[in-house]
Amino acid sequence: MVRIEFLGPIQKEPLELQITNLNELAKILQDDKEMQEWLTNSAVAVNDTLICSSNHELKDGDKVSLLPPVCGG
Amino acid sequence: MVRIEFLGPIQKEPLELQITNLNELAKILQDDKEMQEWLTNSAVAVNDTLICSSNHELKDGDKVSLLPPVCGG
Amino acid sequence: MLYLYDGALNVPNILKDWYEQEEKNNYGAFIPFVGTVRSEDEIDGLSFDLYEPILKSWFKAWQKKAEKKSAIIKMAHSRGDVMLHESSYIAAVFSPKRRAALEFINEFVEDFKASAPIWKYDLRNGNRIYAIDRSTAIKGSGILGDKK
Amino acid sequence: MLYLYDGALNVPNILKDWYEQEEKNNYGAFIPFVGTVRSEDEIDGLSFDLYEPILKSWFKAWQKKAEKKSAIIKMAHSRGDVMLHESSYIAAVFSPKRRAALEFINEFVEDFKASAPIWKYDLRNGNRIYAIDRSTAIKGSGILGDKK
Repeated sequence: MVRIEFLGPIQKEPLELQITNLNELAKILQDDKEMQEWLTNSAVAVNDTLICSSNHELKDGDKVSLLPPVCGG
Repeated sequence: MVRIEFLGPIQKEPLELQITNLNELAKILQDDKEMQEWLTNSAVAVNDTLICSSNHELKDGDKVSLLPPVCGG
Repeated sequence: MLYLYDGALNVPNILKDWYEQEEKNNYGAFIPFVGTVRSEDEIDGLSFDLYEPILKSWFKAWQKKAEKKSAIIKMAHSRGDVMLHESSYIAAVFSPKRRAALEFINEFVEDFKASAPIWKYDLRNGNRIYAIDRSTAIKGSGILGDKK
Repeated sequence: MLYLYDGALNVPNILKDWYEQEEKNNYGAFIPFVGTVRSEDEIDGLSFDLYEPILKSWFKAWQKKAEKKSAIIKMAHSRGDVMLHESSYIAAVFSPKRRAALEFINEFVEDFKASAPIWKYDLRNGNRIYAIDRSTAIKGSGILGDKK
């Protein structure tokens, strides 16, 4: 299982999914109307490292985090 | 009379001179061997305002200051 | 070092501590940047969420950059609510040289704004409203978006 | 405001005073630059001469520039001797906005180094030696030099 966490202002409970790469996650989340805008403006981290390609492979126990636009300071 | 002051590291007592512009001051100071390097690298203020031309006129009571290279901080 | 606090920062104390930690270490320049909550758009204050694991690795990468220039960086940030005229952020560089210090604090603060995983909310009439208009998508965002 | 002190600056106190003077005045960014005497070339410390009339008018011109950007500046500097690891200089900007503050402190400190009528001496074995190699001729210097 892969755990999906939604950070900051994304008001969504974590998911546990049986997926093997980020493209599969993209398809699942794109079906959720409330997620569509977050998907276009959020960055993705796997095990707390930012990832820049949706082809990234996932394995059992991985944690995927969605990071919406930031504004520290 | 015009008073000439030498600031910071220029080790020279103030002068009182009967002059009417900075060119006259330049000629007098150029005769002083110890002043020659200071003349090439010092800025000049008249009554505490920096001046950029040696044609600047002087009148009785004016104060001329020589400011050698600076390094604050 | 990275310091996270609940609520507003005690700016004089933090600056004193940091100065005293480094004053004998032969840094010629110390430049803190202090961010304070401004009264604008009728907010009562701001509130912050942080994601610590990525914040810490982001900061660690900057510590390494600083080390290469013989400099060090320190940062303090608030979690939760910070009211008007209170401070939520301090970043500081200590460097042997002035020029390098000025450049470094500039780059550090700009990247902080663009990349540090911190989310800002306006506090307004008891509500906590995500400040999306002032927020910046992290580089590489959108890889899960619809490609059609 | 311009503050001149005999000997080293008490950096924590000055930063605390300045912060508290302005904390309710709605400046989003406060950036001090602190200059500390480094141990190098076996000096025992530094010493400073200031020429106050022109220092004050130079500072006043920068206050006006700051005002045009809705910012304010403060500066503290030592007169006389400042020993190793003591601080001799603080410049600070308070500005509504981050970007303007970072640019302003940069320009201000660079012009300070090039123009402020302050002379620096190395203290070495009881001697006070003018630091001519690190000094900068003020813009417009040399008008009394030999034109031949």
